[in-house]
Amino acid sequence: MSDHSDHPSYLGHHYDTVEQQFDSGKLGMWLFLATEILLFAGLFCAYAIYRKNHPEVFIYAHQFLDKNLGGINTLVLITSSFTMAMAVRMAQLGKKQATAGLLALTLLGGVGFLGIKAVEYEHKWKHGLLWGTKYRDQDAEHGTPGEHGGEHGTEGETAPGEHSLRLSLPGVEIAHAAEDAGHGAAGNEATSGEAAANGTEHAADGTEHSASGDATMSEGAAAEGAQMDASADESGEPAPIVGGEAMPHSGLAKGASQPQGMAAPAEAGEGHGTGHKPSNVHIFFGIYFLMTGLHGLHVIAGMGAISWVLIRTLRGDFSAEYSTPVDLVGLYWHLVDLVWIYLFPLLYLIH
Amino acid sequence: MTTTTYDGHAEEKNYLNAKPGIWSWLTTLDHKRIGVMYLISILFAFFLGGMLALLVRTELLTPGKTIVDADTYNQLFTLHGAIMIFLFIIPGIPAAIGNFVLPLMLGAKDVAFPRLNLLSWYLWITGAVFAIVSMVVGAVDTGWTFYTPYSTQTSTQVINMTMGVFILGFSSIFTGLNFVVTIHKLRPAGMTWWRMPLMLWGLYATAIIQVLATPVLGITLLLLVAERALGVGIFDPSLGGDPLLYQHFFWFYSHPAVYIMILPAMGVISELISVHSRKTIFGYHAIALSSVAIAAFSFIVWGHHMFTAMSPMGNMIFSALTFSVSIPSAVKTFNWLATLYRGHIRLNAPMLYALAFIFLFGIGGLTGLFLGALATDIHLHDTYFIVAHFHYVMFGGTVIAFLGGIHHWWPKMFGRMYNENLARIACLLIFLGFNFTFFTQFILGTMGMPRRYYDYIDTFATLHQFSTMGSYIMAVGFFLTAGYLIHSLVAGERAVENPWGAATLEWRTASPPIEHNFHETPDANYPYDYSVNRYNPETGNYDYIGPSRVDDHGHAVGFHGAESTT
Amino acid sequence: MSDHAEHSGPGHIVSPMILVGTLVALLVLTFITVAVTWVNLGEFNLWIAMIIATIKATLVVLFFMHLYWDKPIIGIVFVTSLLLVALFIGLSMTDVDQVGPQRIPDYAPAVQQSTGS
Amino acid sequence: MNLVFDLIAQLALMGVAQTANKTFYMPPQASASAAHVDWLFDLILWISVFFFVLIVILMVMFIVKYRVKDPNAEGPRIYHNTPLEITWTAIPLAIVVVIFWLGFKGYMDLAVPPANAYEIQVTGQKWKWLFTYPNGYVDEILHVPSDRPVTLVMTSTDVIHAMYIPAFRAKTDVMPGRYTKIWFDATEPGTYPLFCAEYCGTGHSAMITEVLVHGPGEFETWMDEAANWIATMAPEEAGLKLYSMLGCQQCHSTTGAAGIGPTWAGLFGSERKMKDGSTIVADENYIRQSILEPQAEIVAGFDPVMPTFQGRIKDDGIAALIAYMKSLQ
Repeated sequence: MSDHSDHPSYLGHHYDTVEQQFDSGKLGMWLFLATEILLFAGLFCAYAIYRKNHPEVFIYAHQFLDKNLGGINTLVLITSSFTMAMAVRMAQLGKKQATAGLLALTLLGGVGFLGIKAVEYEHKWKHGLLWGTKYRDQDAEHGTPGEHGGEHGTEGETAPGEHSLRLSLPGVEIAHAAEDAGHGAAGNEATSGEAAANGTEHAADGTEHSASGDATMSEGAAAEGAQMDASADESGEPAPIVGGEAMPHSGLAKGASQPQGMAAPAEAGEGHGTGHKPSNVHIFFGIYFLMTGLHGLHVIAGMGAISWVLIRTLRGDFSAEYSTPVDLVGLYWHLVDLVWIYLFPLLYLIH
Repeated sequence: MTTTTYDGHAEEKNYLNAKPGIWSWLTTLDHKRIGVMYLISILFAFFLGGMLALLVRTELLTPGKTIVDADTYNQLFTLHGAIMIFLFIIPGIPAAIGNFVLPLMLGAKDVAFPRLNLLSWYLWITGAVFAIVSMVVGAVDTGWTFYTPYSTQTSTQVINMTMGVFILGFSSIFTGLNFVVTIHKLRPAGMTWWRMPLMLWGLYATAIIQVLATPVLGITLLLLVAERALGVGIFDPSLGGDPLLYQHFFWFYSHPAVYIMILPAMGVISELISVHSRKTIFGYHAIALSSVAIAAFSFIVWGHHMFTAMSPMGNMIFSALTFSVSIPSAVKTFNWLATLYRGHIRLNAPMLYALAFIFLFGIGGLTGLFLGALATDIHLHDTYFIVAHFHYVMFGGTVIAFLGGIHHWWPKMFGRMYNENLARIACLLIFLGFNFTFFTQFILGTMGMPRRYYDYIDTFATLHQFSTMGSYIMAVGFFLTAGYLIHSLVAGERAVENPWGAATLEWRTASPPIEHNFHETPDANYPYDYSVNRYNPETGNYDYIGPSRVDDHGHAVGFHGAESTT
Repeated sequence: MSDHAEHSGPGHIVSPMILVGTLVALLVLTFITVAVTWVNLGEFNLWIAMIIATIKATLVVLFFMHLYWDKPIIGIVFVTSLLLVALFIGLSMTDVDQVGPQRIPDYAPAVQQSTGS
Repeated sequence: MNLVFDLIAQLALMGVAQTANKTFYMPPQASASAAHVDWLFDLILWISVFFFVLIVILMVMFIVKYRVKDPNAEGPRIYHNTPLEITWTAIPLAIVVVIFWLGFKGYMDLAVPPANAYEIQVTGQKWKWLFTYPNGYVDEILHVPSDRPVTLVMTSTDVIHAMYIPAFRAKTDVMPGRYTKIWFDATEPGTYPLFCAEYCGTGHSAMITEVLVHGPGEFETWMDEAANWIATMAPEEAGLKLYSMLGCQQCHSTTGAAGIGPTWAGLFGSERKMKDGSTIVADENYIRQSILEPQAEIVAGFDPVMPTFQGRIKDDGIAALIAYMKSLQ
């Protein structure tokens, strides 16, 4: 067996040299980054396809996003990416204090980013610019956003803290949504636990399990099961017209989709003073919340990893010879910034 | 340190009894123990999936209700599919056999990231718990594909099951990631990429797909759960979504996933055919490159699952690309055949499974031609022809190779020999039962019997009865296999170091191996140079006598043209 | 750079000049991205935004993540994942685009029902 | 390029032609394109059988000829044989390209409906097919003429289904939110099964109906007689058909079982206690009113959720329903 004298503590027993361990760690981390890129590829593909199918929705809806906040967020993430790169450099030179300082600066960048995101989410939540059946664009009627909240304004107490963002909806919203038994409105029975997508962060470093937090939170969704069945049958009965005139093409869908014979209400008023308001605007906000929500989860996971590395730096685990964890966490943080570099123009700067 | 004495008992501790107690197993970082833990857990999943299959086949014995009603039947075939695919066949060969064999074949002490390897097993267990809980609480009835909008509107436990599969996806990613880094960074001196056993090429190609395809399944299931729990409206048309988009997302992962299943099986078969006919593999470069070519092509063909829903342009593109995947598989089959030529073939259990693989995978591959051609696929899509095709490829391919691999490496894993005669009988039973069950389903399919039908019109009745009878024969074969394998653990004859005369590195350490694998890192030789060992009639072992021809660096040569070594 | 001497661990140390340079370039490019949107170039806006974002991304990957000094296998892994992303989006788009005419415009019954719009 | 493939196809055709046109493993060929699909299927079948038999014979020969005698003997060191490897790559490649081309050509005939095809609208829903003919008549069985190509314009109201008619070798998904087309040129009069081929829940295997191919000229006569089926059918029968067609069975049972709406068993002529306390005899006028303006009179103990059927049912329909209710005494 290779004698143990030149086998330092941080070198795994199955590695022969430090170089081999470092290269393995690097390749392993980059493979993990490849999986993250492909994870976001799914969202970018959904974005591309929905933008191709509903260009007018994207052009109309993106004005509700605050370009300035988006721009500031981009700058915040780029600078925190820079401080992270400097921290990695300092760690490689074995300068403990400088590394710890720069890591703290990077964490601050993350906090800033999430704070701005919280502001943006709260604004969207207040104006009902949400996804699926929760979309209530009442501003469209009054032209100017926000001088008075809709009849069911939410007094979401948005603790500016970056971690647990608890936005609660009052009972009235749930009751109102519940009785119009549109099938497929799966989520509106969930309890107020149905907070914005970025639930509490309990991810081990690097692997975000927060999605499984989703599962426990939406256990209540199972209760909606019974309601689902009833609505599924109710929408199942045929809507063809017996005898008399043949069914016009578009009539087929119209008839099928409004069994209760409700006449389609008049088109909502002039939208936001910016041209005709297309229908299905909720699609844009569905994609917006999914993309920025999942990215937010990754920012939180990244900050968790940086805190773990910061603690180990202060504990003196690293030296000029061994600082691989700082390097690898740095790679993860740069990837999170990389994804935002693409998200910012695609969501905020649509023409 | 005393080496293993050949009178059967080893003074030295092996990895099985090195540390006593369950806790040492549950917190082990030893790739061999993790491989054995994986083996036990996926065999439990295989047993569960098998029972569900028997229930499905029994229900189809007669038209109308035989033992269960429609809803339960839908849950049965969904769970059979989901458990067999996500819990058994995807982790299957890579995690159970791969974890055990890969570091040994590299002469290494362990995989690159041992802790990540253990985390991968615990993620499998967590995913399995989610799946089993969802089975009990309100089993999913959407089919293993969870197609929307049915999966977003049904009241069964879709969120639980999809979360389970999401977690299993991570388990698969970490195994793949571990293998890619290990093969790149932990190869011994003298083992260049072209002197690596073909089993490692198979595992390498599989690992690439596991790492690069599984994340898309992750995002697909995350979006499905977001749609169900929060009503986001990506895939459900009633919320403005597009159900065909779900199918694109799902199959972008799931077609590469079927190559995650078959590539390790091909790796095992390359080893078995060469070792048990004691002849160097024919076309080493062709087989190695075919594995990587299949991994690459697997990403561009997913559209052939949706020929009845896509546009003619999309169908044309995907039909043409699909045929590109059939070529590397055909090339491999011909190479295995050429390896048998002028070999010294031993018809023991691993070899019987390898030959059965060539037979069954041949049928599976060729029936793929009908499904790649557009005109015939329109008639055959979503019928029992498809069920027969993928069972011939997945069962006839991966499970048969898995059984061959288990028998081949059993002496090395547990230091015991299995009962050869019982093994041959069990192989025959499984082979016959399988063909009775699934060849009839080809005919059911061409006659137009759709998939996932609880009740069917009377013209299909006799074929279904024949198929169900076949599945019972197969079940008997499996119980027999389980019987003699478990019996061999307790009362099996002690295994020697190298019972088959294989030339790869894992056969140059004790059976079962010591905890850190090798006393000193062995020098790599050409994996199919059988002149490195000689048969010792007294002990029945092939003693290692060193490479016949050595180059100036002392590395074994044995591979013509590769005189220069790196 | 003098401080390279004591460094004995693996991995390349990036000189601060390169890091600061990259930071400045990223900030400038971000400004350009926003500036371009003030001019309405129709279809090209999207492509210009994507090109600038790709340039910024390459800068981050090459210098901040020091791919420039890493082993080639790392680069291959990164580029392969990008190829797969392009393949995935490209092929899905061709089909969804072809199927366009079959779609019922603005079909979302559950949403129209509950929001009455 | 096109010519070359067609040449190869003709050669292969001669080889395959003598097999019986009607095979046991294929459903009857009831449409013009079925013959081509079956021919391509047989072509691929014979190619596969040839290669498979070749492989199995070689394998068995090698096993028998090269059985182990001396455990130490090692086979000859044949590493590779480039010419052999090139041939067994090129030949499958060529065959596969031909199969793709034939498959694609056959598919284009299946996929693109001719301009003058007769159009029928189809609604697929959870576990029932509804066919709406140009004259507005709606039926659960597909009637098609045998002398003209027919196009089905299909959509679904809930989940994905798939229209599958094995006898025509035709299959297309039926999706909510989209109109998909399937076309065929039926040639053999008769009835053939019609399946749902995309899993859609509990009743997926019950979502079966029939395609009835009428002989030449018979289709028009059937159409006229079917148009006023309410008049031609016995009133009770027509009432029952309306009961299921309009979805009354969703809320009103005919067996006395409780439902969202009052049961029809023993309803006609009985005293009905209203929510506002008054009682009305359930006669023709009450039934007519509760169909056209359901909100006017609400029976005690039920919610006002019944939709109006104004404009969706005519007087003869209402009369048929009343006749059906009478038959439920």
